[in-house]
Amino acid sequence: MIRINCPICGLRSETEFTYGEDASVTRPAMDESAAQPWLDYVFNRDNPRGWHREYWHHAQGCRQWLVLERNTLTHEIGTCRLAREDAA
Amino acid sequence: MVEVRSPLRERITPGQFGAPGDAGVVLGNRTLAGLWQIAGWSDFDEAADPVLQALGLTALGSYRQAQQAAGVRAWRTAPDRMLFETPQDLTPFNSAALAVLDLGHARTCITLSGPIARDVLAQVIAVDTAPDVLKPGMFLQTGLHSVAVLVHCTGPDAFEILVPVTWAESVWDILFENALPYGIAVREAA
Amino acid sequence: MTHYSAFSVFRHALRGNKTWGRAWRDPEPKASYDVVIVGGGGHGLATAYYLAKEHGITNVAVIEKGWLGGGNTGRNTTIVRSNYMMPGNTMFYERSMKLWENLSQDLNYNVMISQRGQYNLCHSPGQMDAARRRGNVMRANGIDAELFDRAEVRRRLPYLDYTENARFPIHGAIYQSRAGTARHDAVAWGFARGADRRGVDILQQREVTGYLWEGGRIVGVQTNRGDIRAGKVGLCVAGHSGHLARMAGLRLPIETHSLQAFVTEPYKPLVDTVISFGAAHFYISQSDKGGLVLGGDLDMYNSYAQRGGLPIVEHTLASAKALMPSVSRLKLLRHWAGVMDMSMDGSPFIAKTPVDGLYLNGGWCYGGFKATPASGWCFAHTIARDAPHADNAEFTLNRFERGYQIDEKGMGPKPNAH
Amino acid sequence: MKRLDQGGRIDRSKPLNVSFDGQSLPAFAGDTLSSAMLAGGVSLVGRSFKYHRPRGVFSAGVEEPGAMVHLRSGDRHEPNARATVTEAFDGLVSTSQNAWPNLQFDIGAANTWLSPFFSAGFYYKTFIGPFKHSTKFWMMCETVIRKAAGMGRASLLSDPDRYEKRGAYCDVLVIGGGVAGLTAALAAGRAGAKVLLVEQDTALGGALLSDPVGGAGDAWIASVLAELQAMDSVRILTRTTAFGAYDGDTYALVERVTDHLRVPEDAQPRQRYWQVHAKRAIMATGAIERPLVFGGNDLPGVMLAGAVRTYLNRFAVLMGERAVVTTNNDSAYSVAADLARSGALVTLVDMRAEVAADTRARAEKAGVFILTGHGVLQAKGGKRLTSVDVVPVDRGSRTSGAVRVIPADVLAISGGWAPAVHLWSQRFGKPVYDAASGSFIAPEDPDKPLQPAGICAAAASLEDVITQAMRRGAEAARATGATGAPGDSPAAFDTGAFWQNDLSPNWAVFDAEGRCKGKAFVDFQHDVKVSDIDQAHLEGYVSVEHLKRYTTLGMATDQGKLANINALSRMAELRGMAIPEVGTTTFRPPFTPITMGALVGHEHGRHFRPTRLSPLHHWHAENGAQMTEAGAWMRPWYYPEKDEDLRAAYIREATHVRTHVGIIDVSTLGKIAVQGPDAAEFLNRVYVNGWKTLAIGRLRYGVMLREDGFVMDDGATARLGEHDYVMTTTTANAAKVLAFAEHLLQTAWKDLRVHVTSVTDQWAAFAIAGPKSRALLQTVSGADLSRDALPNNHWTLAQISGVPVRIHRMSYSGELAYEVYVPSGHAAHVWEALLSAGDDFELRPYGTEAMGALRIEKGHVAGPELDGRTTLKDLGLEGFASSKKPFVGSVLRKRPVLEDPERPTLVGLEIDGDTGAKAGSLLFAANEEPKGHGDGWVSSTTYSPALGRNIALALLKNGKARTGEEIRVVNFVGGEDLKARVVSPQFFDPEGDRQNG
Repeated sequence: MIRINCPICGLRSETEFTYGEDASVTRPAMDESAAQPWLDYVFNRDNPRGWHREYWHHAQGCRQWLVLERNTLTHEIGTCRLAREDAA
Repeated sequence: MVEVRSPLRERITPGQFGAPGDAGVVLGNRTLAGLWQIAGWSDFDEAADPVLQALGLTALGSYRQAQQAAGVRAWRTAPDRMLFETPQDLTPFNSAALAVLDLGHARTCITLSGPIARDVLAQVIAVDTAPDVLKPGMFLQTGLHSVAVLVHCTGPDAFEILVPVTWAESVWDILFENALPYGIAVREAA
Repeated sequence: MTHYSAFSVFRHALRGNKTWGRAWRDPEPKASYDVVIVGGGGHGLATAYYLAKEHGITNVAVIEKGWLGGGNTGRNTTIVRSNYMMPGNTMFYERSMKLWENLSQDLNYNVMISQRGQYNLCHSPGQMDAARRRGNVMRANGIDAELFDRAEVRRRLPYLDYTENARFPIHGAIYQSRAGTARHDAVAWGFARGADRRGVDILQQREVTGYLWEGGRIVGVQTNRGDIRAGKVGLCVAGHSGHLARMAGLRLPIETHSLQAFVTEPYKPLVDTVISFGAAHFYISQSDKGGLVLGGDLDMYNSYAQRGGLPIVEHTLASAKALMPSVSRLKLLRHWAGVMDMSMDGSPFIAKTPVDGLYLNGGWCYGGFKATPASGWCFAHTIARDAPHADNAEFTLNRFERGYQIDEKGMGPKPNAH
Repeated sequence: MKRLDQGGRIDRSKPLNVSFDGQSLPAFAGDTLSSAMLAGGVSLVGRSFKYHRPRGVFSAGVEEPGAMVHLRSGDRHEPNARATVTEAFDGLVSTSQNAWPNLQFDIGAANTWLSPFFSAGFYYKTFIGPFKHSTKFWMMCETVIRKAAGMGRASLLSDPDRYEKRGAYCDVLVIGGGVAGLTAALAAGRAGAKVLLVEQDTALGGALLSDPVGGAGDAWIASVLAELQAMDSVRILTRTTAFGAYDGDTYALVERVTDHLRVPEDAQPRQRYWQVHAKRAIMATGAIERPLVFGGNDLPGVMLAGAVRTYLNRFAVLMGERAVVTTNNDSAYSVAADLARSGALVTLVDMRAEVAADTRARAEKAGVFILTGHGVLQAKGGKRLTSVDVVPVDRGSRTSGAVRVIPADVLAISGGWAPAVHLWSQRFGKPVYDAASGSFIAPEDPDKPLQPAGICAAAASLEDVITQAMRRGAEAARATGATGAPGDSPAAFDTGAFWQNDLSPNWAVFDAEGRCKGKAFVDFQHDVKVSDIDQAHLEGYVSVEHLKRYTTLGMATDQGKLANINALSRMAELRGMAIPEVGTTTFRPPFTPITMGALVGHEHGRHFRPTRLSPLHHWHAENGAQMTEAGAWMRPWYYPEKDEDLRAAYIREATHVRTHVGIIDVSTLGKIAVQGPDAAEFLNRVYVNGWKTLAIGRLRYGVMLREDGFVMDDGATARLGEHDYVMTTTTANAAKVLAFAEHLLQTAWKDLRVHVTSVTDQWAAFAIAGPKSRALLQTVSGADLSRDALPNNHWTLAQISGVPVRIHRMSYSGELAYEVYVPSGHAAHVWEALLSAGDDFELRPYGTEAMGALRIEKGHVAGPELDGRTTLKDLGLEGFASSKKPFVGSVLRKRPVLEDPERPTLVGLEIDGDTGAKAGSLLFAANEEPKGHGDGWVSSTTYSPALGRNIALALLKNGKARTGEEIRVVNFVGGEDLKARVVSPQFFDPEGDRQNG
């Protein structure tokens, strides 16, 4: 049971959340008209063994999207912050 | 005024159910006096202020502690969102800086109380319900049978659960089912 | 090497079973091979087998980090079927089914293909329509499929929940009678023995740590126990494709996720077929030993940890009880997980990569086991001829750029939704 | 075997009615089923998996491989119940399993004579059959094999019992209630931590419960327990197994609440599944005794030494008058001494050449005859043990002298103790080999939140156990922030029991050639013998995992609890390696088999998933609607009159809409409030069409794409105010669209001042359609809804029966139509008001099937067409896409294959004949042989009442250009082959005169 420390709601079980996607890929700007940046954003992944930045949605809580650091080998949890406050 | 019909009207039969003896749990249903969401952006503090003042509140509050004023309950549900139970019409506060939304028909309130209420709650939500953790006046947003609800601890053994009306029967059934071994008194809807 | 038969078992038994030879050798590696296959699971071993058998390429090594068959080959729920609807998939999986049907004979190793059929249950008129479309595509491509209504499903599978109490009533099912199960370990061992007999070197306990390059071309692999040169290098490392591709400078449309599997205590025959629930990701069958084998949904987050999370355990068992209420009093014996290459459209890759000398077989999502023979067969063809066979022609890496998404479920580019 | 008159932890004043295979057993409160069986002289309990060998009770705990039975009957029937952990209760009925025709005369036992042919891996080498491209031969053999395999027979009846699930949160979870667990809990509790102590047994005390009653241990337990029970912060659960350690410091427990009763009463659950979130945990799970391996070591009468002692001291069952105890360590001296004191004639066969003088002296004083440097070559007997062949052995466990036959009715065996490190291994990986204790333990790592204590950490004495557990308990409490003092350790005491001292590595007895004599079992239930391991090795299955899979060793219901370490010892010998080099397998949850229903809790039957109900649900049900599932929702499918079937009903309903007026509940549509100054910009980005010019009071149909350019969803959005919009989505995609919108706003588009909130629950919605809809609505609302006052794609506020509502003018059916949005608490009131006022207009409800017929007649796409693989062009919606702005998916939708002019596109089909086509049929050119993937497929079909014929929507390659073509519609799985003509998908009123009227 992954336990996520939601900055709004506190430590909660993963069952309240929905896993979103890789947060290390950046959505191109709306006016980006070349295909490659969109292909990279939508399809291609680093898929790291180890630390991974990823989006989780607190769908059964405060409905905030979070950026969570999590280790894909050990399931260790790192920092968790609101996506809207995430600098990267 | 046309009466607001509870989504649990067909579900609730007052009486005594489950294990015999004194009821460990009292279940009931209350129609909200009115429910409003306000939402803003980076200047939410400022934008929300007139609403808070009108309702007799002073601050946005924390994400854990509910606020009370005369006839008003307030919950800070997100950095830029609050929810109020109030009979007052907040539409006039709607502006470019503050989005006001009427959710008065969107939720119904299931009341859960009694000496075993905390145990029943521990069976249906994945959050610690111990008395030293979930104290009177505190609230939380969580999933109950996969339904997003707001649980407000209103007393040492008393809780109010705000449930989306279309899911209300399922949530009621699950609470009822989980309370059976303790004996349930079901109250007339208020 | 002994030819396996009832007679050979009898003969060895009379000698106290002390005279059996090795099923495959444990050779010293050569300095160089025509083809090096990375990954000693079913797909890698099958590729080596078919390289030797179909293309006469026997100077082949299979390099395995651990013990062969120890990845997803030995962790799956052993289901074999060919009920695919999308062009690009349909004939590939049917090739696999045809290879399965003769695999024990071909390998002289009983991989226990048991065609006890598979039901995909439907729980709404819409699901029945979707099942009909799938069934029709199968039939139009010469693959067996039948559509059953509720009454027929009830007659055949009386132990499912047909009461008013069922949350998602059963409307019917699509059935493939040739589908079934195989003994997963035996598939790896059978291919290993078959490949070894044809001269392939199987090198276990050897981990690939990098590639040997010459002028932008891959000419071999570095391993933790020395370099090995190769004319061509083929990756068959589903679950870890992204990792090995990144060593070659490639970023793949793949994420790695954990998929769990479950087995109960053994019981006398109860479920004589494979049943997929249509209202949740769940399927059930019963092994020859008697354990009910259950499969569920992915743990939704990226993971390389070969162990599963509790929420999916609960979901899977709840699905089991929803489908078949009597399992409630039966006991779960063991659950485990494998790591899957989840591709962006749910379909695999069997293709040359943009890197010269490097070939990729991966992206199998949940469906790798059933594909094992055809995957090896097509990958061998692709490596040997430097061009795909018609049956794997669409399993390219550039199909996303072209827009040719082979999306059986219509879920879009969400790897955990396929 | 007999029950003693004195001693034990049973209550002789409470006899229980317990039976096995019809035989009544002399059971008392405090017994297990196995102790009652032994007290009743039952030695043969079950048959093994492969050879159907007779098996008796082998252990006294969860590791039991043989004594498995059918427990209870009817809908509470439970197969594979381990007698050793089944508490006796009044009315317990058990029967034997896996034997035919009966336990005493089991035909399957013939397998044991054929065992040379059933050697390791024989399945893989045989049954291949002579037929190419056919699996029939194997499947024929398999049918027989399947019947012979399996253990117990499962019931097909639904489980009548309740199960509960609950969460618990604590600072320190202590798993195991023996000396180590009690001590650790005491230390943590005294320090002020919130402690949960769980024990799988019925009572606390662990190994002390196997000591003679009334000893120092009992006083120790009583005093520690009294202190624990006095602490508010300590909670104790017995009959509770911690079966899994999971991520997030979550531990899964099952409490057997009422399994010790005949039936649960007063709505009590049978079992309760606990999900415990513990900041720190202590694993005080003890150890499991290792068997020794020799011929016939599976005979009934051969038993783990610790179990013999448990039956004697806890259950007052003396296993035999003539006992042989064989061991490679000191611990079995306890049982030898206790048996001798109880009057048995005891021979202790010790494989070690030397034994500590004190140990020897104490045992001899109790009357034990000791043979050192000896081992058991073979146990003999038919269905139970009669004698033991004892031989001198050398250091390598090989026979080095003559056989001595000792008559015996019980043989107690001990090969040392294997710490139960399962939970640690589940979470953190493989345990490490500890040469000192000859066992696998958790490696020392103070950072881990789960720490072993006591025998589970290979503690070598009771003092060590207590000291170590105190320290672990105190450390764990401190790590969670508790600041209190753990106080002094409870004093150690002398139990009189021997510990696993001077363990020798001998684990089996071999003849001069290094082979076991007779059938020497390593895995008892699965009948894996030493010779099977040897054969697997010969054949190259040399890794631990290969061995396990090739021989099925460790895969029985005890999951290798007894077999693993002996198998590793053999492999190490064969490979010429040390045990740690051979490695071990990873332990997987659950620790012991877990009842599946327990983990399901209340999520079964109709509560498998929550159900979403429209505010009008009960009206529909009461008015005869046939309901259907639509995702989580229930929707009215059709409202049959008299004995109408679906077809008759929807044709009538759809006809009524076209001729009069109908009403349908569309409350399930997703409704999202889109608010804020940048709302229009937001809509402009998520929809393919433009939104900047939509005026207040108007609404517009929109389509949105996924990021990869395929169509995601469609629906109408109304502008309610300067900064306020309400978006509607399809029923199926509501949650997905909302989460996607939130994601975009909180990640990529943080600069947009927009809030999105679900208002699906706030608003009920009814579509009112038909030529009389305007007149009806004007009558009930009093509003002016004339064509000029409320043109298409406009909305207005009104009142119906005292309720303020919003009326959207839009049509899905192609008729003059409106959608009425009503606050959901007033939905039933307004609906009823409409229907009663509508008598003059003959307003009738219609269901989703009729709605489908109406939309197909109009060529509107819905779920079947929006299948996640279709583009705007495919669906004829390309015209909506703006070329003046970017939107979600606008770049990737231009990829070559998505733009291919040959792609299947939406067409209408007029189907020949009376039967209609089935959705999912394939399309082929009339002169084409129907094979391959076809030219397209039928997505939606209906009988069109308006056209008086069967029609369909379909996706057809190059569809538009083929208008007028006659094509084949083939439904292979239904045996239908029809002809159809390709037409425009707008079958009915293509000009839209009716809806615009």
